[in-house]
Amino acid sequence: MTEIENGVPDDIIRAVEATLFAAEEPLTVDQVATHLGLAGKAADVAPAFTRLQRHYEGRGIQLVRRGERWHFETAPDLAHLLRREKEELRRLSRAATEVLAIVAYHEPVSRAEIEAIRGVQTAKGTLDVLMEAGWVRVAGRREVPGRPVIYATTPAFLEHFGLESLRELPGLEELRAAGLLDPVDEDMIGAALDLENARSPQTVRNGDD
Amino acid sequence: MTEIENGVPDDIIRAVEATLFAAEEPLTVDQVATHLGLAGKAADVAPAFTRLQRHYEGRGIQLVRRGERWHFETAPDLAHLLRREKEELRRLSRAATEVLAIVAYHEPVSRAEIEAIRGVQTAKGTLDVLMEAGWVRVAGRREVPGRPVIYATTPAFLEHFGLESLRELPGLEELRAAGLLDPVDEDMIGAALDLENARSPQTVRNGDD
Amino acid sequence: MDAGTPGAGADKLYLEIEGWEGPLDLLLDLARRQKVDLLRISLLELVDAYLTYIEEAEALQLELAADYLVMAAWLAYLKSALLLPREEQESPGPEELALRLQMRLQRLNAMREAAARLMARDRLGRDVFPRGAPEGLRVDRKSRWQCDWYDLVRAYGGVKVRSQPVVHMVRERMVMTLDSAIQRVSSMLGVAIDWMDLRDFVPAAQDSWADPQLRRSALASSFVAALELARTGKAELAQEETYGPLRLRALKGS
Repeated sequence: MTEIENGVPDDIIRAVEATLFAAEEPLTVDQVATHLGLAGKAADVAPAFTRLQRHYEGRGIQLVRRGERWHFETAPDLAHLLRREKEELRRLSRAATEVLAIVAYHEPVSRAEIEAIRGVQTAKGTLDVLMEAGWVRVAGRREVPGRPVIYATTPAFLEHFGLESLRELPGLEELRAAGLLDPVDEDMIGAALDLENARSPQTVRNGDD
Repeated sequence: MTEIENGVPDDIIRAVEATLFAAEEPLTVDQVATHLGLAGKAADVAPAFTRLQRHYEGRGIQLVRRGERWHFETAPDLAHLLRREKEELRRLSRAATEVLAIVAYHEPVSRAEIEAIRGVQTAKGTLDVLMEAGWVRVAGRREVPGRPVIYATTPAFLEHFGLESLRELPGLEELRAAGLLDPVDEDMIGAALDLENARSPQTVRNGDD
Repeated sequence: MDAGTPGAGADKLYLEIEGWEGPLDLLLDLARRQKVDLLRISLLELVDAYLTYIEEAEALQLELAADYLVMAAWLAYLKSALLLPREEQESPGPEELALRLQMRLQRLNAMREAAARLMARDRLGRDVFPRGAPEGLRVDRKSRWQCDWYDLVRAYGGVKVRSQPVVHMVRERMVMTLDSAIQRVSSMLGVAIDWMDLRDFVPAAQDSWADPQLRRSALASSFVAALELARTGKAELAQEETYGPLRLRALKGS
């Protein structure tokens, strides 16, 4: 570590530093290696990332990992100095923030499952807004009758919310332990509509689990 | 200096570092001071710039001063990383090779003349490819009605094909001797014989020389 | 909610109903007003609060979405089931249903809180910032064109062969012309040291000269060429017998 902390960093470290610094978007180790003409030698390049990350610890800039991609950003504790009023972030509706959280904590998840958790129909526009923001994507279809589309988060989601991975989602473990992230296959509203037949076979089966 | 090189930089240094990093254009010391709520206290902020500059010496990134303004940039010796060229080897198409040969044997030559010799229309793109390859250049215009553009070969052409001058290109007789004018079908035999007839007088004359 | 609206209680209720994200959302809000852990709320109290809300809204003839009413009906059913023990208990029993409702509320609550925590994180572009003016990485794909000398001259040969006028291309006229015969015979005589048979001047029967007709024309042309060379004093001819081999050689001093 000393040659980084005190002296001149080696060539690969300098090259990785310059590449990530100049890049217009976060890059994976592979992408950086390829750019440096070291395609397939990601293992040689990877240590430079963690060394750089350590070097920038405590500085005004940080090297962070978001999913598989790395980028430099300003230190979060300086937010109050750097925040720009003119740059208004897209204001998300409450519905959109809830849907985003549900997608992130449950992914991949179908629209019906989102609606089951929220107990209300989700306007098509809500998912569209999240997809337009680049935080949610269609992740395929679930192989069940009707083959519903399922949704998941994107790398940009991790980048925007400063998460190394989905495992870092706040409270994830507690929620999981409390069974609050278990699959929702019970539609209470539907059951209520179906009041007379409410004690349907499925419901009974669920009750027996 | 030690608190920068080895430890955690102080708050002003961190703030200046982050501000210059996130800035969309180079900033003066005054602008940075104002941004940090230290308007009029440029003297307190200025040392942070030189300390940062020294910190980044030898790294992949540098803090540089241009006139009164400061900004981060990639170290000059790593500038080649920003614009990497990737070369793809591509074979010249048959059409392009023919056009190149015609230009070489007949230069300067207009597009209409090339087409007359080839007996086929020449796509504009063909000449573009040859110019992109650096082998053909526009050599002016012919002073005839319509002033057509005329083309000629470049020094790079001679270099690529290992020629001292265009005179080194083989004449028709040599092409024939090398079998390069070999007829491809019976009808062509006649053409070849006629060709020989056509050349005969000269040949006789040459013999007399 | 529009704070500027004159704030009678009824208006307030109306506006709030407009603001709910569905009946479960309303229920969750009412549950939170009990200010206890969601696991320990009084379900009967919650049901009453919900039904009161809906009744008030109906009294004001507010338009309520159907699912609010469905929820009200279901809650009323749940309440009666909880209060009036029956002999034949349905499965699942009301306690089980109540538990599930609580679970639903907890789930929604968990996601609502998670959303709030997510939104409060250090967000890129709000709290932390990427580089303001990155130089950008560019990979310029450049074609390096390949072509060699052989391809080039061959292409020219191809063009030349292709573009020769084809008007004379008649098979029957495949001949060796006199001019070329004279050239051929005289150049061959130039290097010969002895008499040569006229037939030896005809090109070997191979490749383009394989055609017997063409070879006959060559023999004829060579004969005329021999006569011509003899006439101009460049060669001499000899024939020992009629129809015998015709031989010729260069005339010395020519």
